[in-house]
Amino acid sequence: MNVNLAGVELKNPVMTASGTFGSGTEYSEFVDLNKLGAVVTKGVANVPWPGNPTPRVTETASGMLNAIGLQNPGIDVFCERDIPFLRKYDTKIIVNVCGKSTKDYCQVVERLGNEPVDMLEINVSCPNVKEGGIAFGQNPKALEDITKEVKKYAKQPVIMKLSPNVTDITEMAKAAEAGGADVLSLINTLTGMKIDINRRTFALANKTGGMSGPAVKPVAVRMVYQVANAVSLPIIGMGGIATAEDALEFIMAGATAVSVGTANFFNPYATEEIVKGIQEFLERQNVADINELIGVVK
Amino acid sequence: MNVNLAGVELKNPVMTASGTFGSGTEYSEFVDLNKLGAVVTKGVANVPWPGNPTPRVTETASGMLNAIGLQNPGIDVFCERDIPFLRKYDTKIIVNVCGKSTKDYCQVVERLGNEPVDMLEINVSCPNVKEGGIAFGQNPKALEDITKEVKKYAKQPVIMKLSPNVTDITEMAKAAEAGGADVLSLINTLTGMKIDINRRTFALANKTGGMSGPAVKPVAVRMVYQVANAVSLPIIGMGGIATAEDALEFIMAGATAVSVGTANFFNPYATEEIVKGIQEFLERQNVADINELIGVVK
Amino acid sequence: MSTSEIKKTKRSCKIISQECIGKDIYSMWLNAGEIAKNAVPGQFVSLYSRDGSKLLPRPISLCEIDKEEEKLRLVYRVTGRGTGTEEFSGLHAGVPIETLGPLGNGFPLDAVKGKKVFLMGGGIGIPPMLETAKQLDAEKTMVLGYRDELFLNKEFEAYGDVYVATEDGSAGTKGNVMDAIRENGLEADAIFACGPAPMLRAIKAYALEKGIPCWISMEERMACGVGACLACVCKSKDVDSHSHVHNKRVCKDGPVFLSTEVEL
Amino acid sequence: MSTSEIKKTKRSCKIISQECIGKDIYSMWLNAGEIAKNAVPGQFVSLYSRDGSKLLPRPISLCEIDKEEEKLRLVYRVTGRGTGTEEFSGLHAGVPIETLGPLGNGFPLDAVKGKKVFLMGGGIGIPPMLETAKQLDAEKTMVLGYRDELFLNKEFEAYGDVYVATEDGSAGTKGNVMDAIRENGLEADAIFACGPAPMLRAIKAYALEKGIPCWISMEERMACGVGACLACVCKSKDVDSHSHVHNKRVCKDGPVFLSTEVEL
Ligand SMILES: Cc1cc2nc3c(=O)[nH]c(=O)nc-3n(C[C@H](O)[C@H](O)[C@H](O)COP(=O)(O)OP(=O)(O)OC[C@H]3O[C@@H](n4cnc5c(N)ncnc54)[C@H](O)[C@@H]3O)c2cc1C
Ligand SMILES: Cc1cc2nc3c(=O)[nH]c(=O)nc-3n(C[C@H](O)[C@H](O)[C@H](O)COP(=O)(O)OP(=O)(O)OC[C@H]3O[C@@H](n4cnc5c(N)ncnc54)[C@H](O)[C@@H]3O)c2cc1C
Ligand SMILES: Cc1cc2nc3c(=O)[nH]c(=O)nc-3n(C[C@H](O)[C@H](O)[C@H](O)COP(=O)(O)O)c2cc1C
Ligand SMILES: Cc1cc2nc3c(=O)[nH]c(=O)nc-3n(C[C@H](O)[C@H](O)[C@H](O)COP(=O)(O)O)c2cc1C
Ligand code: FES
Ligand code: FES
Repeated sequence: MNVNLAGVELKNPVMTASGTFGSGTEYSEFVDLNKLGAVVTKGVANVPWPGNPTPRVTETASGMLNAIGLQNPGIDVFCERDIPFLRKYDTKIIVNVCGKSTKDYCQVVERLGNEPVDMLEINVSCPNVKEGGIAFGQNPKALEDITKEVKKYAKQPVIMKLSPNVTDITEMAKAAEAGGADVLSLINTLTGMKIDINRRTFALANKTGGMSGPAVKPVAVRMVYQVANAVSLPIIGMGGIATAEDALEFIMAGATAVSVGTANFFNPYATEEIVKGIQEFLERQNVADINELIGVVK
Repeated sequence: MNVNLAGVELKNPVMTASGTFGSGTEYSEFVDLNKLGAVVTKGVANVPWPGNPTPRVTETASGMLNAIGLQNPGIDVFCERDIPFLRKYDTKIIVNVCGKSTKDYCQVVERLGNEPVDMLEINVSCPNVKEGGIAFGQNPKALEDITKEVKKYAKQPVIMKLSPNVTDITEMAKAAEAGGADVLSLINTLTGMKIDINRRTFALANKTGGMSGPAVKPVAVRMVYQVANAVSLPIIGMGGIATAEDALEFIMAGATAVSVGTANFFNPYATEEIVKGIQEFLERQNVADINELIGVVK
Repeated sequence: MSTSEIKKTKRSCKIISQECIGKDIYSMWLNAGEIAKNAVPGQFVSLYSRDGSKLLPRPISLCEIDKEEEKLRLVYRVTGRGTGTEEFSGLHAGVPIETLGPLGNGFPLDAVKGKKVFLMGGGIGIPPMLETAKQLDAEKTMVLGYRDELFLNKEFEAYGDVYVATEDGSAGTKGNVMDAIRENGLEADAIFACGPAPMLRAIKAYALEKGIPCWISMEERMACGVGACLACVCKSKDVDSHSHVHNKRVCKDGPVFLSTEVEL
Repeated sequence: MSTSEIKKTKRSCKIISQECIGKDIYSMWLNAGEIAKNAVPGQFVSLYSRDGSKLLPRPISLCEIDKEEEKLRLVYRVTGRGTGTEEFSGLHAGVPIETLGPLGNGFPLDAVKGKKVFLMGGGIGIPPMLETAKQLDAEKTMVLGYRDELFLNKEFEAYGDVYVATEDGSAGTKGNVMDAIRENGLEADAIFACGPAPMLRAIKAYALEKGIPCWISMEERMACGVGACLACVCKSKDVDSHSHVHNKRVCKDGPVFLSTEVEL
């Protein structure tokens, strides 16, 4: 089940999606983190962020909207508390990084250079914060530039996380590749809105939020397929994965690894079950190496 | 319940979404077309189009993908058969127009100038055909140009139908406004893909398809809200509307009218029920005029 | 019979009984009101899931029609875990199920009246042949093809000779329905058939060779089920009535077509 | 009690009984196994819909805990048509329901042991006070606020004096729980309360004025229910343990907070 992401060997392709799994503490009551390919942490910034006002989440058909607003304790607490916690497990650590300016991102990336983390995932696609985030993720030039800057400071391989809220995802993927990204991850959330007609107001305090969950899976699979056929970087696919079958869809579309996000909320055992389900599929179909399935559907 | 779209007075804001209701014949067994604000027909081209190979549809979580490929009988049969059928009813007729080139569109639009139809909806956002369609709908300049051309030939008010597969929907809306559009309709389908992992192939013969149904509603409401706050044209909102509550969400976000698409497939009575449900909501909340609710949530 | 005369309805139908009659094969009787009253053999209904994440219809052929008691019998296969059909199989008597119908055209019973007719069914294509056998006034020979386990075959015996083929040879002829015809030297003046595409292809070729008319019931993915969305088309020799482009709609112009009229 | 000692599980729990005990108010007993064994008063569980289109948890407080028989009682309100709670109310005994728990911290029973304590509940905030009343070793006075129709009030009588307020004046004091306290001249050394935000706000002010400690159970929209997603935060006086930004998580750091510790 091993897969390789820019030189980092994962024991299997199943990871957690940033922001849905904290730094693993809470879900370690439900799943054995040793069984996961990697844990991707909630986005961390150079300083603590308080996030958005509540309500921060709302349910939609087969999905949800969130506008957490990247609440996080800042890189200091993170390095002191969360990295040592995760290092106790035999899994890869991928730190998701957020910021309001290129400088913010680079500061966190530089600081993590001395920490025992395996990869960095740069979130330039969060639709829920005013500054930074998605501004970098919707303009190819800006994306290429920030990728270049981050790469200057990064000691670990860099994953650029792409926003689906774009006209042409391949253009963004190519920009990240040109900037020197080692891996691409997609999709972040689709921007959505819900209105409470009885109270005549927005369901979320932030008005808009990011849509995730099974509802978005077809958009995510399409984008992974497009990107896999446009660039030569490895891809981490995500968006609505809840079962091993979902994960295999992304892999066959071209993803080397997959992240499980919203599914944790309705099935805290999801990640481990997906690892097991992929294993069973490989056995049933006599596939010796999961790498044979990556991008097999053309 | 009357609403006004560029001078055309609808008895209520509920219309059908193009391509989901044929030209009304089939669903007239279930709903009284006289009760609808308007019937929007399946896209019609200058000549018959055979559409895409099957499978053309597949189910997704709270949604579906379609790649019909704009099969249609061409404008001649349409004018002979479908317009006279619809004219028997006391409802507005909106003809959805598709084409492969600007010339194609203009030919159909010109031809319809002499027909008893009330409005034209220009589909520049179909993701399921190689030429035309979405090419016009993802580039503001191309959209402005085709809008201008179409307006030269149009005798009826022109609705430009926008694609959600763009980075900035307001930019597209402004381009259509600059080109002289009278009304905007949104959203068309989100491009998606589904893979059959057991057969290792695409679920649709066309590989990708357009996603519709309740799953896409949050994206659609968000875009309607953004466009309503960016241009001064009336908006026809659609994307996942299945109940009166859904329709009211779009109206409160800024839509003057709404279209019901995929819901017809799981509830052939949907359109009429939604008209009734809106009426009941207005009574319950003592709203004298539905126009008071348009864009009421800011 | 013209399909436009048949009034379609969507309604909630109470399940009268639900029975497992083979591996993953279920037989369900529904209280279907006017849907049953208007139905003819070869037509189908669309069943809808109670799960809000599953929107599209599950088309299921009518296996038996009881017009007097306004009941319908459906026999269906559970296709996998987490599917709509799995959900249906778990519903007990008394539970309502959303049903749209009757849909499609049905077999042209009058066209073969009094003739020697093969009623051929393969796998889950067998159920619609039962009501057809009941209503068809002709000299009927049933040829039923299974993978292994038999179902419904006994119920056909009241209407004529029944020949069975199984892929694993566990009953009747080892092989498919065509093998059963050859092995038993069967002959007919016309054919009604329903089953998987390869079987229908073989039957179409056989009918052509013998110069006999053959009607087949086709399958395609559907969305509306009533002819509006153009999802379920098949290639046809003649131009279709809707788009004039040789694309007949399985849900409305079919599911039963003259075999020479459609591409398989 | 430290929440990290409490082992959480998600499992399918069979419904033992389901009863309507007031307009839109249902009482349900679940066979909850280790969830019941590990639970304390003031904690909650997350219930999950069987409908694949409804993903998020419905947090419901524990109304009664039977550790021996591993049963939980939940009392909940159906909030509208097509909701998850409406679905739950239609499930019969024997049907399984996906349940995650026990979640949250619970009321600090030891902190008020032996004192004079108000147990105050408003509307659908009343249920969690029942198990609290059962387990709290103190001199308890129950003050329960309703819109109109009463429910559960009789069940509290075994544990102390019960005062009732109704908005429409149909029973007890006309008004809210604060009016009931004033009208009856009630006094206490500490408060445990659960109910709508305006009620909690009034109780917090009253406690401050009287200089008595007051714990309140808060509500917020949730996604994970276990502290991972940061959806359900409330503003807190102290920095929170997770992000150090004065945002305590209702699902993990709460739902019970010292009233002076949180903004309302
Ligand atoms: C006219 C017609 C008559 C039929 N009659 C019968 C019958 O009598 N008994 C029976 O067991 N089956 C019958 N089928 C096949 C039956 O419709 C499918 O097996 C069923 O829809 C699968 O649904 P699911 O929930 O099990 O699968 P899922 O995989 O959950 O289905 C997902 C979607 O794909 C569609 N789909 C999947 N397989 C098929 C298929 N083979 N044909 C059309 N749509 C499909 C479903 O309708 C649904 O919209 C018939 C099909 C057609 C077109
Ligand atoms: C800690 C806690 C304990 C609770 N205890 C009880 C109880 O014992 N009895 C009871 O009847 N209710 C209780 N509630 C409120 C209950 O969770 C909501 O009424 C319920 O989730 C509404 O779900 P629905 O399916 O009816 O509504 P829907 O509108 O279908 O819900 C949609 C989504 O919004 C969420 N939601 C809606 N209203 C609320 C709300 N008031 N609080 C939190 N989430 C909400 C739902 O959980 C769901 O995720 C409690 C809430 C919390 C936070
Ligand atoms: C509550 C929540 C919080 C999230 N926070 C982050 C984040 O901090 N950084 C990030 O890059 N993505 C974040 N995401 C996006 C997810 O990592 C993922 O890209 C998206 O949810 C799609 O996957 P899913 O459908 O499996 O959830 C968040 C998503 C959710 C639902
Ligand atoms: C089967 C199908 C066919 C469609 N055909 C057309 C079309 O011909 N022209 C067009 O402009 N939109 C077409 N659409 C898009 C719908 O009009 C509508 O924009 C979209 O489906 C979103 O609405 P819904 O979620 O209510 O279906 C089609 C959609 C479906 C599902
Ligand atoms: S399913 Fe819509 S036309 Fe047949
Ligand atoms: S609901 Fe996720 S932290 Fe509370």
